[in-house]
Amino acid sequence: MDNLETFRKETRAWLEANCPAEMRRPVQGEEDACWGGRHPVFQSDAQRLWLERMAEKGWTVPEWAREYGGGGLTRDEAKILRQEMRALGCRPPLTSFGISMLGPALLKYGSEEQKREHLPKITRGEIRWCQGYSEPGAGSDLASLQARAEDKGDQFLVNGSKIWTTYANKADWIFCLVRTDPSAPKHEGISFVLFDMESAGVSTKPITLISGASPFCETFFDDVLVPKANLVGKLNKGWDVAKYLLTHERDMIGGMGSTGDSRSLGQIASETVGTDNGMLADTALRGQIAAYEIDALAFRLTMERVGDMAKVGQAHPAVSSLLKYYGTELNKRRMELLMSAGGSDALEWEGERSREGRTARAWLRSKGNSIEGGTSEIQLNIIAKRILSLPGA
Amino acid sequence: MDNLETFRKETRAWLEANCPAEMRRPVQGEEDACWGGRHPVFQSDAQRLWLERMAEKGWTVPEWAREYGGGGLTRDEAKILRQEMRALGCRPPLTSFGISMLGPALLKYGSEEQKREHLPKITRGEIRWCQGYSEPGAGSDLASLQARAEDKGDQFLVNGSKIWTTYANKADWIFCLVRTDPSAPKHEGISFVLFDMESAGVSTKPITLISGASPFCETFFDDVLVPKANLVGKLNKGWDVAKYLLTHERDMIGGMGSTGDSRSLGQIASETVGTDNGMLADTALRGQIAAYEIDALAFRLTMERVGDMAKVGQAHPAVSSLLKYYGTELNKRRMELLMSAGGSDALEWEGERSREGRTARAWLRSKGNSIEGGTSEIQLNIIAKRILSLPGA
Amino acid sequence: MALVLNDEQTMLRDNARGFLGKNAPIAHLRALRDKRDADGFSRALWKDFVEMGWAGILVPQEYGGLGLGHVEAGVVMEELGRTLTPSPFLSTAVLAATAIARAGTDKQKKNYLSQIVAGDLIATPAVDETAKHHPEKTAMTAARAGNSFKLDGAKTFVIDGHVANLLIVIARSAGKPGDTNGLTLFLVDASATGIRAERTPTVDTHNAARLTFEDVNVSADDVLGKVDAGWNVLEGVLNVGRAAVAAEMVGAGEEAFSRTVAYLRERKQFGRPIGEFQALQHRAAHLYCELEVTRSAVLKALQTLDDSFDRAGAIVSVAKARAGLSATLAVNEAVQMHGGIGMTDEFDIGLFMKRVRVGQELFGDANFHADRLARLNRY
Amino acid sequence: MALVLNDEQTMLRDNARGFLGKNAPIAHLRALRDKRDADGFSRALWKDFVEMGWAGILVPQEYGGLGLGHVEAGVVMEELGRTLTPSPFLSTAVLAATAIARAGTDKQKKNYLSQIVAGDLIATPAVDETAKHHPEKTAMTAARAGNSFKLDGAKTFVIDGHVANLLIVIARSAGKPGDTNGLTLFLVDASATGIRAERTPTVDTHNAARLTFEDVNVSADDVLGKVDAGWNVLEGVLNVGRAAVAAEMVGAGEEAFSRTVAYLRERKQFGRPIGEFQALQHRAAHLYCELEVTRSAVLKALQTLDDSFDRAGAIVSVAKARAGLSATLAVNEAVQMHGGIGMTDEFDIGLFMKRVRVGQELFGDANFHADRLARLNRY
Repeated sequence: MDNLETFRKETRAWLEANCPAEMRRPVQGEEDACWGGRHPVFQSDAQRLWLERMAEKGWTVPEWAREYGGGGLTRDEAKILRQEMRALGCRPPLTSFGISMLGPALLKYGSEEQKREHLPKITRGEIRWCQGYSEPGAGSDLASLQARAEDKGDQFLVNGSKIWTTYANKADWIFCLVRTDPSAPKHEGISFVLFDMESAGVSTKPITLISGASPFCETFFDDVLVPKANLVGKLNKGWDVAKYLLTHERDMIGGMGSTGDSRSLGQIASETVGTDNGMLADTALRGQIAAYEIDALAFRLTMERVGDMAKVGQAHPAVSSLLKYYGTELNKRRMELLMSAGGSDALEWEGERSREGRTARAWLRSKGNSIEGGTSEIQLNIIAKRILSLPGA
Repeated sequence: MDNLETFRKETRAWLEANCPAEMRRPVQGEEDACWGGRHPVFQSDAQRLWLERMAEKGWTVPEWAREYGGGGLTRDEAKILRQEMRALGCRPPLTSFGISMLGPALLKYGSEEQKREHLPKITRGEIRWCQGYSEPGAGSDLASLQARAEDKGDQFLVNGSKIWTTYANKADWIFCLVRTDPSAPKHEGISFVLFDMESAGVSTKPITLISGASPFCETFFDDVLVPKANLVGKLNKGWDVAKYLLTHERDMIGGMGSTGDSRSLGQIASETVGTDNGMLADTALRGQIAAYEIDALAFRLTMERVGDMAKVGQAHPAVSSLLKYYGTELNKRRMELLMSAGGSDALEWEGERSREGRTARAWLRSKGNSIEGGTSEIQLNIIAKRILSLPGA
Repeated sequence: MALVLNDEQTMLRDNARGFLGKNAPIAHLRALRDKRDADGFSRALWKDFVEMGWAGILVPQEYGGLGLGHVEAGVVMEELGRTLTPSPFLSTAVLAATAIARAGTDKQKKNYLSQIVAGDLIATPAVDETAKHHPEKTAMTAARAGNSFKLDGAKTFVIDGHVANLLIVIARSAGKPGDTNGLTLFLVDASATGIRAERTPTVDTHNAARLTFEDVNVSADDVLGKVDAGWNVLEGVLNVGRAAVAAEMVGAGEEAFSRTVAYLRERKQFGRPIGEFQALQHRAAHLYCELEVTRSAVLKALQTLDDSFDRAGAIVSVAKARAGLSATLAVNEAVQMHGGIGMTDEFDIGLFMKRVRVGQELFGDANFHADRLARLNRY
Repeated sequence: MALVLNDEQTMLRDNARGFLGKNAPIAHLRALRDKRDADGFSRALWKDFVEMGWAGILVPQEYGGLGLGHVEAGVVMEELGRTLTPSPFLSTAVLAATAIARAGTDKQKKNYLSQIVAGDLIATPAVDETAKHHPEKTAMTAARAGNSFKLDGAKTFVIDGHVANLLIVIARSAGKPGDTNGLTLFLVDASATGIRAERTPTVDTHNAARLTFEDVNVSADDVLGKVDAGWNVLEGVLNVGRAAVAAEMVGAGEEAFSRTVAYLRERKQFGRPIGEFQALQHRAAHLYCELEVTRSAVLKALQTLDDSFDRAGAIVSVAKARAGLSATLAVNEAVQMHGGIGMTDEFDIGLFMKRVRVGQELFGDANFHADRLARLNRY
């Protein structure tokens, strides 16, 4: 424990010395985060500096091995780093699907060459990744995907299209599910490949959401040549990689949903609705907010408990479906309550007063949480079958 | 309209003159109702008198034809009678599955002889009927019933058992679904027969419910001989009769749920929970009660609207599933709120103070509403398929 | 009265549905939005409404209107809900016409109602001052100054407030915020000195504005109803608005639902239509029930406004609360069941979600009306 | 502290589950009910509990107890919830032991705690006076009379009140109902003159009583804690009881759930197990999530009572509210999914519904705790 206490002190001191003041404020939405990439857009010098300093220590991904650009920290050390960053209010230096999604898949299924090639660039934010999973005809039934990769000797010839590729228009590389054996049963003819978005034949088209934002694209592949060295895992075994990766995605979406407003719902509503004798003037809303806060605290504790169970090997492998389902449904409830608390002010869509309709847009965006990364219905199916062992149907 | 106004005046005068004072108080549970039968149990002379007077006018079943013992009233007259009875607080003179279930089936599917034989006795409360539908192995999947009736010339030989036969131990006759063609597809080998519960080979065994009451029985048939004249409708076409009858049952259960307490939930809770500035002291409960009362009023209006639509031929034939589903779920919600409002007092199970645990027992009893007469799940299946035309599964 | 539409009402509904489906489908709303139309509605379309008599649907025949009832106004609102059509129908034909017809002097009626019927006047009530609907908390002052009043304060969420010619302003001539006594309604020319209007683009691309009043002079002749006794008139007008918005939400909710059911039948996943999945079937069936139960309450509320206007408070609250909740359920289920495509701007379903959110808030949300019902029932 | 049971706690759980499954399964409750047992619990079984040390689970070792924590007490409560076993564990080992251990003088502790550990004393707090839990509204008076107090008033819903030897009575020595100041706790011999106990058979066949106090004399030596300052002690004791009952409901809810899931796998309708029907699958999966999320809150509440007792209020309310709601959902779904058989007395599932209803009400229902949380968070 002494070593850890020393680590904690040193970490705190380093963070205090190296984290710029601007990077100690909450991130205001996805636009305000640091995404890195070949053509990075930094919102400020502080943002660039913070990324560089953290990347140098490998602390953009503290638990990855140093040889792959990570910090080489133990789990306990990484936890201390997170705690200290939280205590100081430090932002994550880098928001990256390379870290949260591709990395874990490469570590488990990638070849040594692939890890050495891709992981360090991810940790330094040099390559921005996107994910090519869904297709227009294959939503919840992901495995029915049709984008195909034909064997052309050293290369695959990729044709087809993807949808819901997050920031494909800003990404440098894509990790992608393609059908390599059209004659096999649907789960058994899929492979997991990586390729450069600058390859000839790749094009993207942003999709505008009901919130007005365009974080997703349709992505088209027209005779794209992909070196076979970019196949991750075994040919036709991409579904295993996909499943593994979806679990990571679920954890991430389940835990999301910040509007960058650190006030509790009760506080926010007190300001908009007013109070009588210290109690929220709208008593029904008060009850709904309290019920929400009860569930939200219990859910945070559940994330903590699942983590603790994982450490002692007690967590069910499908528990990420619980987190994804419950977390996203909770977040939608929170946004509904925020809209109720905000009343007509929260309905505004433009203008400075409403910060360009921030509440309304976040509310609308939250509706997608229970769709993306496997719908709530898919998560419930998984829980019913894998955890409760209910008979198939 | 003049005729109707005359009818209203005469009806009111007759009710005022003929309905005993004791029969103008709400019925206190099923035990307190008048069920008639070969061995009738009257709670009071007033109850007997009220039945006799109403039966004489045919007003136990006002809309049935006079030749079958009914009142021969038009729909408008019957409505006026109901209104005037409600205005005076008159109890129904007779509670009878003969009226609410068998009667409509006989009127639609019975032979003239069957109608003349059975309907007048129903209207006068002389024969008490029970229903033999469910079987232990066939719950929601009613059509998989196994009780069989073998052809023995002039008679059927009935063997098997039924469950959930309401008051079978007190009934004189049963209307019953039996399998007459075991080789046909399950819906096509069923017949609808009537027989006397005093027939040799019939025995019953009451089932105690979680509420402590025993309104249902298991009923066993051991080589029971049933004259073929007692077949209603065509041989092997009993499923049509059953479906028709289930619709009636649904309407009845959907509309039920009185605890004999005419106070609104809000009034009851005000008395138990207390008020602050005229508002219920438990603000969350107040919101829940108001939400319930909103839904309950809207539901009552829906029953009214469905009736009005039926008159002009606009009601969907499967709308009884809506009423059954929504009404029973609402009633369960009401009972939960009543328990909340009652607090620890409502948890008492015996003794005078709680009137032998009336609230708790009614609450427990309400849980069966969404199971009996076709579960809520079955009603939702019916709505999905027959009203929304969603594809089969 | 039977809880079904009569033949004339059914015909009105069919005509409205036909007309709006042809002339103002959802593409109409999109076009206004995408060109950032300055009015936010089509004056040409409004002219068509006027020609069909809709602007005067609630105006008595003696003032040139159709003299129809709230059920008929609700029929039109419901169809406007199906197509999400923006128009001054709610503000002018429903709310302002009711206020003036019920509380105006003969002179006021002759003047304003005839202009409304002719389509020459867009009029709207200005009620809310805070983000949540609390009409009794009105704080805007109406100070007497000789034979006139001076209005000072601010209003928010004023429907069509940026294009209205006439404002029906509720202001406090006596008492303090929270009192229902001491409120007065004023007919105010929107171009009067001291009024500033700021259009507030809302999530649903319908139209509202914030208004500020600074030393606005109003003649005593322009008091609508009696001084200090505006509350009852206001409550009546608000009840009419609540029932009308409830009808609109019935339309929007049912349209979203029927599109969803159609999608459930069509969309295939795992080799079969998703409508075969029982979990979705049950949710759809439940939603169907909720919408049907709501329809009963809304129809009853509209009928009660026609039959016994002053006793409509409770049923209107039931209708508005249920319409808000069940339409919200309908649009939430609609987006979820449509999956990713439901989240795209290109697809219409999200527009229903946006409009319903606004309808839910207008003139009191479900919590407001539950509270109101509890008060009316003394608990 | 990690949100998992440690090895000792896991062993305790396994032992408790084994013991209760063998010695006090649901048939045990049925037998007590069906013979209308005068105590309502088995003294022989309680003796077994005492021998295993459970009566002293929370009693410090210096007074002969096991000196374990609330997590351990919760582990036992959860297992008691699975088997619905009635016993004085909650009243005596959890509530009374906590009250005396935390507020008693050394003499009081030596006297009473050793008797509790030895199984010689059944003790229980007497708090509620109205049908809903509102401890601050305590009206029972404790009037000073020389060196003693006279208690007058009535208590209701007193757990094991018909068999208790010692009552821990909260009464008002100053102030008026609603004040948290002016409350005092008294250790009162249940056989004292002026006390009448009426056993109140409840829906769950567990044990409670109504007590009336008429001129009951209590010596100043039998004040527990400080005069007029009993509120904080009471709140602590109630929090312990709330968390313990929450743990019991976790047990009852999960047992009802696991029986339901087993039934879904077995019961066939329409030619297949009903667990194949997706609507039921989704409801079961949702319920699973609710129960898991509740378990996290309940474990955290118990840990917080062990770690930082005085700061446990909020998490205890979260745990109690969630346990009540999710166990209620579990038993409602259990009965519905079992269909007709679930409604029969012969089948066990209804007994879970009954016990959970009582647990939901004990020491404040979900609404009470939501209100409490809102107050703690100042809204």
